[in-house]
Amino acid sequence: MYNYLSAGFMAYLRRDLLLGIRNKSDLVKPLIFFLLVSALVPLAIAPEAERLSQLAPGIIWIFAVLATLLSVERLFSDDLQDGSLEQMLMSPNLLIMPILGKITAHWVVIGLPLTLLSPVIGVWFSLPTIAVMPMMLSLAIGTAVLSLIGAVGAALTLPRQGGVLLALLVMPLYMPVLIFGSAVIQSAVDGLDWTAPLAILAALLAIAVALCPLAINAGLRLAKNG
Amino acid sequence: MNLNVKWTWFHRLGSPRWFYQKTQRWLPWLSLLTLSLLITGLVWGLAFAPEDAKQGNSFRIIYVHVPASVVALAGYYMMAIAGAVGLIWRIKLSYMLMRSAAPIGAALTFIALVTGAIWGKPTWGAYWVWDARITSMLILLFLYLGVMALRHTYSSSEAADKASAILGLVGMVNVPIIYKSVDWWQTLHQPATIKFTGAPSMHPDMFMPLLVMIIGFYAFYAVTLMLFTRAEILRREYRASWVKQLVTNKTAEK
Amino acid sequence: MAAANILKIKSLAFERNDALLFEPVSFELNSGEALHVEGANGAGKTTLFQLLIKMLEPCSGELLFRGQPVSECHFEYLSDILFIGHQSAVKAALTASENLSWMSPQGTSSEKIAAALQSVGLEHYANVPCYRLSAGQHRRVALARLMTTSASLWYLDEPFAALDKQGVDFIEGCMQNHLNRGGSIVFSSHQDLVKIAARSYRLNPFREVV
Amino acid sequence: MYFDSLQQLIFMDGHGVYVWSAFIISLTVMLGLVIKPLCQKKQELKNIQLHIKLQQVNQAAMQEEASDASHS
Repeated sequence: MYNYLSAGFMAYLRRDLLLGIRNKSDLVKPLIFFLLVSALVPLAIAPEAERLSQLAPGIIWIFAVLATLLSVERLFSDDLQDGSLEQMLMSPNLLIMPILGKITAHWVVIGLPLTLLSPVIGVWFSLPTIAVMPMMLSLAIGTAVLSLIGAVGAALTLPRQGGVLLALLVMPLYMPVLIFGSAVIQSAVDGLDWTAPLAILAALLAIAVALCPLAINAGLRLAKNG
Repeated sequence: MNLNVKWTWFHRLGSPRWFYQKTQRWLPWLSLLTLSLLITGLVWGLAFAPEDAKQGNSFRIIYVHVPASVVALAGYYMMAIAGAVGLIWRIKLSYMLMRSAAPIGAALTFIALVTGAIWGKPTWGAYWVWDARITSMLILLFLYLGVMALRHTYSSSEAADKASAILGLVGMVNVPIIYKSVDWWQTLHQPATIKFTGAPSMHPDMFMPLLVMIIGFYAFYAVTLMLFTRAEILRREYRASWVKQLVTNKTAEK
Repeated sequence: MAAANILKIKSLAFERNDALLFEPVSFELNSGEALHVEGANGAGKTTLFQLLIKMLEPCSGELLFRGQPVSECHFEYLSDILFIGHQSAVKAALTASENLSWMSPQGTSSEKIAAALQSVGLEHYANVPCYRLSAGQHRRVALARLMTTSASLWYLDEPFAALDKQGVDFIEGCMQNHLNRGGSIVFSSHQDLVKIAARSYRLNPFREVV
Repeated sequence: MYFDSLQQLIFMDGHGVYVWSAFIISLTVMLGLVIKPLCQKKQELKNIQLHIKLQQVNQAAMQEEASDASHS
């Protein structure tokens, strides 16, 4: 049984990564969005380093949330349209593993690049260097939670393909991640202990990994009824 | 499907017809109780309770704000549990209850938000302050709106019911997390401004009318939930023979 | 060889928005048999297939697989069926052979995949990404699964749609081979089949009795 | 009563506007919560009546058709 589990996970992880690499434009879009809106902030507010560094923790996290929200919409809808979702649901094994595989792939394609790109924005917003490491850690863990929760919303809104409805469903659920994610950066900037909010983020990840696949599984099975 | 035999009592409870007929009998009494509780609470709270030492008379808003918030929050759990019961035992009635609970909860949350904002003006000097309780209420409103909006995603009502139930359950796990995180976030950013008076420190003269109002709001919730569910039953069960019978009897009376 | 009972369906019914979609379905299928599900557009053929592959839950009725209720042998049932529906499940970004090996049972050798692609006439397209292929060719990639699958019960929903004469011949050949091997098929089609002897089952839309 | 006069009850030391507007808005929304399902119920009953009537008309038409067929 163990073999079956890991097989489903790896197979879907590998395929979705391959698809992500082949569709380069889809991969790059959220990242460009992330950079672009970040570049708007100094223009709209003021290019003063002090003010920007005050805003940085919150702004980086808000844009990370928006970038994942943009991309999570298509997590299952492509599969629904070409029929591979049906084949996935027909798999005799536990569906949780393929689902987790797909979400992991989504994180590798979206969350990880965002994390790696975030120091650039840190520099733009004159974020103190001591806060860069905590910021990357918080984004790495936090975007994984965002992918998981976003996938629940994507599964439930499949028949009508997300859009504003997806944002309405998912944003309130994103709130804790947003709060603790920006708190990690803020604490690091203020020279406080930032491991506590990071630990809470990790706890949220643990809860999400355990519960979200169940909801996604149930949600995907409804898509055909739509 | 093989449940029908063993669980007859349970299924009778889950029968829309049973609910429709019982509530017909309960509603007058329950409405009377609700009305008297609300009127007692209102008059007591508005005219007889003493004013708060710090906040003066504006504190009387507590008599709608707190009951509305309490019932709105409890209503979310009610809705989610009704959805879960529907998912597990496939009882249509509990889906109808879930569906009816959403607009009521949203309206109560709206009341809590508006009264909170009005209360904020004399207390903090601004209509909106990012106070922990008000922020959580705002998020709760979005959660309710999400459940209401999701329904239109599905053309089949069975799928819509199940999807709303799943979303409700996900929300139910999240509500305490959201509350705790917003609470924590507030202590981080705004140490000790005036908080809306907490119950334990309240004088009994102030607390008793609040208690009456809270009970009154629960009763009000029950009444509106029954009203909404009865309309929903008619909407969905229009094919059932007992509904047709009911309608023909009514027209005959006229 | 006594024909073993593979599938037995007892008054399977499905409700959408509290209305039955078609008259309750009952049939039996033995090994080596094919069943042709007929019915006008909108009679519910596709829904019936969705019920058979457990994508939808019936509101009443029973599904027995090798004499056992499917709810009790979920794993065995799902690992022994193959379903090809209207959608080909082909990913445009992957090549034909990548798609086919993804859809085939695990550990299918690359020779077998190449052979399957050859038999559907796609041997020159094996390493071409599928967005370069036409709709009919997408369909062929999906149908090449018939060569690599190990499932004994096939569900084919409109397998002949969007195919030319040569493609139809190929599928009929595959189906005949499968039947000869003792497999069973449930399929739907608007065309009359010449080569395959199949019982037919008529699906009637449910009319509300007033 | 806590207040000395009705006027004081309404004025509430300058907080009256807030208190009374909060209560009036709440009560309006609550009233809406009672009226809406009642209207909805009325509408549903009308719809069902229409449905029954339509069915009767259909049934009559079908019977007529059947009797026509048997006569000819």
